[in-house]
Amino acid sequence: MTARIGVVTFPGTLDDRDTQRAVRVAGAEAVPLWHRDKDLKQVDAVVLPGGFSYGDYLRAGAISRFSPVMESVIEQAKAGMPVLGICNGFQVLTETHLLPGAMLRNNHLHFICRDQKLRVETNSTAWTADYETGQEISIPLKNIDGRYVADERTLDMLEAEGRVAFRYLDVNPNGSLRDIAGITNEAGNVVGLMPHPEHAVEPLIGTGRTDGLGFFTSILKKLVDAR
Amino acid sequence: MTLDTVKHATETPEAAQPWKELGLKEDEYTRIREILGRRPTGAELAMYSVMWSEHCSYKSSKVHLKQFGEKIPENDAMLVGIGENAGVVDVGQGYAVTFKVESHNHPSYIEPYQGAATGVGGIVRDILAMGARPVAVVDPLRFGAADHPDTKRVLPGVVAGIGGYGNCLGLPNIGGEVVFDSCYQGNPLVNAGCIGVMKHEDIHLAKASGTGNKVILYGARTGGDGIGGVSVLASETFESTGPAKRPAVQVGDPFQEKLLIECTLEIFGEKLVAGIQDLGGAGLSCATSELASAGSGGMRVELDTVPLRDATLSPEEILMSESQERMCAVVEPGKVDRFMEICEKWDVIATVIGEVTEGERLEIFWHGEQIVDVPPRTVAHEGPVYHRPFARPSWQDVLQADDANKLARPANSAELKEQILKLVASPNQASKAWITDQYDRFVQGNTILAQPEDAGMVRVDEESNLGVAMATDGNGRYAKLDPYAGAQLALAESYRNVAASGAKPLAISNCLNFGSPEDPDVMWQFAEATRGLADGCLQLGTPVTGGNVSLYNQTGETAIHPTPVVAVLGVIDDVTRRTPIAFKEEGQLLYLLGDTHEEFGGSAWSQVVHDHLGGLPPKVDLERERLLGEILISASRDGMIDAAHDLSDGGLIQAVVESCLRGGAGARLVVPDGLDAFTFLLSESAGRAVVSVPRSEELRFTDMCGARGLPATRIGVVDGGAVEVQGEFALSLDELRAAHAETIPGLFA
Amino acid sequence: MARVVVDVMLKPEILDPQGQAVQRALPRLGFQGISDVRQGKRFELEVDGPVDEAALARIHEMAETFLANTVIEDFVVKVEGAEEPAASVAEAK
Amino acid sequence: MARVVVDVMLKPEILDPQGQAVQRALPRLGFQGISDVRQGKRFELEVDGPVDEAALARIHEMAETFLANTVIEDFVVKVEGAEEPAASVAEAK
Ligand SMILES: Nc1ncnc2c1ncn2[C@@H]1O[C@H](COP(=O)(O)OP(=O)(O)O)[C@@H](O)[C@H]1O
Ligand SMILES: [Mg+2]
Repeated sequence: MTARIGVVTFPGTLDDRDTQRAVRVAGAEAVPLWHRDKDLKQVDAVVLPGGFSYGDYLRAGAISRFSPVMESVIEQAKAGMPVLGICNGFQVLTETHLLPGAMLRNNHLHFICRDQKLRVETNSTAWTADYETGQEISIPLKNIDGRYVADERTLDMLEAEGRVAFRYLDVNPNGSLRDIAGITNEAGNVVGLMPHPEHAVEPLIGTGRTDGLGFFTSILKKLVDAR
Repeated sequence: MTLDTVKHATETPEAAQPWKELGLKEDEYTRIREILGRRPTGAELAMYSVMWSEHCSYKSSKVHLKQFGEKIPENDAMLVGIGENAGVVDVGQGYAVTFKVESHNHPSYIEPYQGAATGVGGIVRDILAMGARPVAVVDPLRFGAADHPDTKRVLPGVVAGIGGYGNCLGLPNIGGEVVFDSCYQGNPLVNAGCIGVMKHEDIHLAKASGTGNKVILYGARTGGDGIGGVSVLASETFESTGPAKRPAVQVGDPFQEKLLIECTLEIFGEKLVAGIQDLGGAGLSCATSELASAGSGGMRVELDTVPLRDATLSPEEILMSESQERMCAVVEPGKVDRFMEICEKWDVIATVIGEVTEGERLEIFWHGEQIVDVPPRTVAHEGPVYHRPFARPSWQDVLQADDANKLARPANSAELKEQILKLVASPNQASKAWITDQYDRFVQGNTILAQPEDAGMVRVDEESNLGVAMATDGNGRYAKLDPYAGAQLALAESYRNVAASGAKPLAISNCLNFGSPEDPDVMWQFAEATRGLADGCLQLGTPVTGGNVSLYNQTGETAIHPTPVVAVLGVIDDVTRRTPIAFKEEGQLLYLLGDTHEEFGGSAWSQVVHDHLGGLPPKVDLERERLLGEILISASRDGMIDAAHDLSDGGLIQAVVESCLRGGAGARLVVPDGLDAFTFLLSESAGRAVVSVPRSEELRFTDMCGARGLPATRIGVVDGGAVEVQGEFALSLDELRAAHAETIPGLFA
Repeated sequence: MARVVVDVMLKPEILDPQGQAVQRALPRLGFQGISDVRQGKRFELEVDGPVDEAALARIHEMAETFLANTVIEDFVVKVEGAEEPAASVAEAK
Repeated sequence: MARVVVDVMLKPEILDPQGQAVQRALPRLGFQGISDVRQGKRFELEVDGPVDEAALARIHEMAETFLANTVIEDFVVKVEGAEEPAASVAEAK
């Protein structure tokens, strides 16, 4: 039996179908979850995909965070269930305070879509075990509110605890503090990042690289091993 | 306030009406009175005036557009032709593809962000209304001079608007154009295209049939936006202080449109609609009259049931409002509940506003009183038709006699090198990455090729790897020199771009951007361009499935260059065989396909180096284009080439530079016998492409070209870190990249 | 140094999707009784020198030509601390 | 019906690129003498019923949990027409 990975659809979510595909490509079962349902359908892990939930109105992720499905996700995440937030999903996770900090408008004020180089700074999270710590990968980045900010104390704490999970390499595309592209919670089960691993799981598609597949194989392995 | 009911109109035949302010001609107003046998009510007048406008009725262009239906090539692919929201073609395996390009030029000049954004929103709803899931967008754009201050206002806003809307909808932007020319200074062209995919059985049409079926309006509430001129009606018809003049600008809500897409697709999935129409220009007037006109019966609408954002709107204004993100569906009574449930699921407001009736009239009521009673065909499909006078402009001969081949050419290699560097860095030839990086090209996870490739390509089926490709092209400079040839060159270039990506061109859509039809010069350009395009499509076997006409693009007396933009759709059975433009593999051989003549009329070189426009555009040979296309497609399918790039503005050197920069490899070129370096590098002869051939495939490839009679000249090899033309000059990739990449951000960032 | 505030709001007849999204979310969050929400922009300008009539006239012009797009937006200029809008309120043109 | 305004601004220590972009553009447009620009959001709420203490307390809570993200933003709640901030936070008027 394979792992069941939930993929949440909020109104305005865009990358739900791609994320489901990425989950399938990795060999797991993708379970669609609807924002109005508290029921997580007994999934083993949840991905909050990218997009513009509620149009990014007010602030990215601000309205979605109050949806019924998030009540359950927050509860389960605190109990240890693996949760991955990609782009808009990461924004939702910071709005819920499952992850610290916040995302602001890119420093150049434009939406930016590019193939972005990252360094995986830790492989001791639920979603990065298949990478080497220090491994460099390239996956698509696409957002307008991608600049990670937190106060100095929080940033120092993240660094000290090894919770900066991904850092931008070559160029910092948006002015993120300390080049942070993604972070994890203390327990390593909740991870958020701005770039899009789900767009980099098949050769030919997008940038033609498969550097993002490791996110989905990592979680699959972890869940199957846990059985 | 007295309501101008049908009864009231009958009783007050002599009441003065503001038909002139609404843009109607006297004979048109007279005709409306004849059709109705009385004076129109205010609401009827509003409907006729907007539906008989140039924009909605195509009254000046119709007689010329007819050719697209008459000169139609044999082509099994066409499933739905001109006349519907968008044409539909068969791409195999049970899939159908619908696509179309539309203009949003004037609104984008007034309010660049919202004008462009709502342009994307409108074309996406057209595609959705055919029953398809929108899968990609493209955006052919034209602006005034790159260094003009107003371009700094317009371009960033337009780009942000297209990105802001398209990105939020989750539609990858896979292509388009950015052209600068001072002729577009007061008239930027913002065209937007969309591609949608469905199964054959899911095709939906805009018609209302089945007496008793319900008419449902769903999506955004109706507000006072985009009403513009119609508010004169309100103030003329009603005494005292009529509503404030309503804004002509519409504000888009892409989030609402995303919900509308998902909701509509779910409704299609359960086969709940009998007919469907998007609301675009002319709002409810257009949707109700077109649905009724195309259907078998009549329609009755209770206008006061329309959900409003602004309670002070008059019935005329409600009919005219161009509030975005709305659709109108015709639904059997037994399916209404389920329809409503799906709308509720997606937080989409839906309201039954009327039903299909037995008769043949479109009847609209306001608080129980009848304000419209018209035969819908006379509103929607039987508008005025003009045979506008046209004549070859007096200046055309002088323009053509001003031969670009006589312009001073570079005197030596150093000058040639300098001019090429200048060309590569010129706004029209420079990299548009600063613009296209503001568009999401990855969303939906099916993008095979996107900018800066020759054509955009998306996968349609994950199992079989079926895909579709699209390119858009148009060269106003060529069209100005010769509109007939210019339209064919636009077609040829777009066709070539699609073929270069490895896809087989199937059909086209177009967006015809011209000046005022009341100017016989402009009308001649239009007549020539449509004739050229229709003849060209017949010859290439690519039918016109639909399109859009935008007239009155001019500032004062001065019209823009005639700018027919052609979008070619192609199909590829296996996307893994697609051909990118990048030169990557050191040692691969470069072949130039096609013939090179001394052709500089309208060229990028003549513009950048001499600021000149004159002479004749490159010669068109559509048989050659077809042959070139076939070779490019076969070579891609059989793995004979690793890269291909079509040649267009900027000639061979521009293509080589782009391919080298894309792949990160240099090229060593040798000027072939019989050509001088200048002509070899910079001529813009049509029907050409450059390909990168693995050495192991050289013989097979040249044999194929030889056997089929396509000239293929070995011009060099992929090698090193520079573009070197033997005996002439070398330009390092770093130097080229800087020249190519820095211009646009330097102007607009 | 003084602070001048320019508030820019969409004209009342123009669709405000952001404000609407906020308003629709409120009941779900347990906040009742808010019948409409409009969302606009607030600019806080630090002005060197005195905020006299000339300065306000300049700021008004700046708001009209740059901070607001008067095709779709209205604006108000206020001197921080002042009780009344300092300069004019821009009306629909 | 009364109007309550909530102004939300980025905390002073947070980089505000929108404000900066505006400020940098001003001299090019011929506007001198503006030494800093910050750009924030303004919410206009139409409140059904009286705007009493209880209502303001609720709006304050709404601002704190929803309209502003207090990790990065400060906010001020004002009753339209009132001279003092009705319920103030962090920033002085
Ligand atoms: N506004 C735009 N939106 C999307 N893609 C664009 C836009 N402008 C240019 N492009 C893309 O940039 C690439 C180069 O454009 P262009 O030089 O016009 O191509 P070509 O000359 O081959 O037609 C193409 O992939 C084209 O689709
Ligand atoms: Mg090309």
